Amino acid sequence: MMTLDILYFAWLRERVGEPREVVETNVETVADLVAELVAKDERYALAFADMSSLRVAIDQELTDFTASLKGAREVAFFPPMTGG
Amino acid sequence: MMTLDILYFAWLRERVGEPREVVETNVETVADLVAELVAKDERYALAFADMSSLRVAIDQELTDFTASLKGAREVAFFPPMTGG
Amino acid sequence: MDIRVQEEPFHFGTEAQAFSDAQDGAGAIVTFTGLVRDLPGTPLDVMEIEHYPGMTERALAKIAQDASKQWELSGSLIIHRFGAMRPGDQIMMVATASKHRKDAFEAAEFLMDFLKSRAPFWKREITADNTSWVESKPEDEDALSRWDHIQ
Amino acid sequence: MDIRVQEEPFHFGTEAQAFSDAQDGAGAIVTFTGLVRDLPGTPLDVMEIEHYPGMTERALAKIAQDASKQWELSGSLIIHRFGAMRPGDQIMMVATASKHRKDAFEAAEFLMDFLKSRAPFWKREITADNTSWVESKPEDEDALSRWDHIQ
Repeated sequence: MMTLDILYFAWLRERVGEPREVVETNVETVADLVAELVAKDERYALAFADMSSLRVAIDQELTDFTASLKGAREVAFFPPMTGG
Repeated sequence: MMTLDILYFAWLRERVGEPREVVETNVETVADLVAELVAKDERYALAFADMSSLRVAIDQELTDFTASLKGAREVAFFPPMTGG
Repeated sequence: MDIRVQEEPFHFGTEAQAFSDAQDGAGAIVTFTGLVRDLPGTPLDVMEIEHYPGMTERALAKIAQDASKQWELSGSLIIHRFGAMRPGDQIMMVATASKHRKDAFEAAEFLMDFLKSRAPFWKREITADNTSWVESKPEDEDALSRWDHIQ
Repeated sequence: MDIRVQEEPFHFGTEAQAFSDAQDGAGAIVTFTGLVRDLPGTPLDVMEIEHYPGMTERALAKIAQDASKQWELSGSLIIHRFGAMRPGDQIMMVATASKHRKDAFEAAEFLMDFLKSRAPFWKREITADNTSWVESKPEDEDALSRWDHIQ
């Protein structure tokens, strides 16, 4: 089992209802983690309904949903960025 | 006969030896005017030796050596610009 | 390379002049500044920018490093605000300095293109009757492909 | 459209801020500043710029008008000095403002490309042992062809 800090930003944070949580999990990839969250509660199902419009970062580096969580400590989910 | 103000800039001004002069002429084009100047004095021959590296403006609008002088009041000769 | 992520306003003119003064041997300086625009229709009360502290600084430093590898820059600056702003306020600025104008221009455009869709900022527009997250534009993602050859 | 041809120095930061403050509804502001660079080898004492009074103002106004036709600009500024300058001094600046960053960037690059080789300025470099006119670069003429489609 590993302990992950999970962060949510922008409208994803609003749908999940909290900016940050700690989960214990033994899944292998980001996609597995999303599936586990979605199975847990309706809020996540709503938040992750359209994964094509979401981005993910592991330990503050952008990656994709097929990425392995091995060694990860912080996983962040968010919509496409709108800086500048 | 027409009266033209002729202006010279940068190294062309230095070779001709003056920034401005007034000439009376009845030539038709810029190229004819250059030929008339070159025939007049060695200084002009030196200044206009390489016409491919020169620019000309009639009444403060860039043009080329084939341009007609009809209606012209001011003709300026200079090397390629180096602004910015 | 100077990267600042901050809530407080910055003074564009002062920053632009300080950046220019700090350059030694540069012949060309380009700046870009992004301002909060009002909305068509209902006036915008507040533009609020959320960001991901920690990742933001890392992402901006990476973008600036990538620019320094590709172009001959004597300096670069990125300032980006978060929090609440009003129409006309300055959101962010970048500045680049180089011997050559082409390098300064290209590097500034590169910084902007990547900062738009690779730095973790999210804008929200708040009017009297609505609050909505700004959606990313397909053309912002498309703009990145212009730089494919240097990735 | 604000065009200034002047002998006296200008303050880049002050001009950049004033330009930004004067914009209404713009989301993007780009500035370019050209500085006198020192020479490799013998230090440059003075860079002297000669111009063609009258034609200079007309040529710059034409370039700025062409930019306004092509891009959606809420404002544009050109300041260009003539006379004697020293290394590090500001020679000139342009600024453009638009709703969109692409327009502001492209218009500023267009202004610079045309100003370089279509406005009647000539630079001369004076060192302790030499005085020479700066030669135009083939790449400056080449840069214009990028804009052929909008002429």
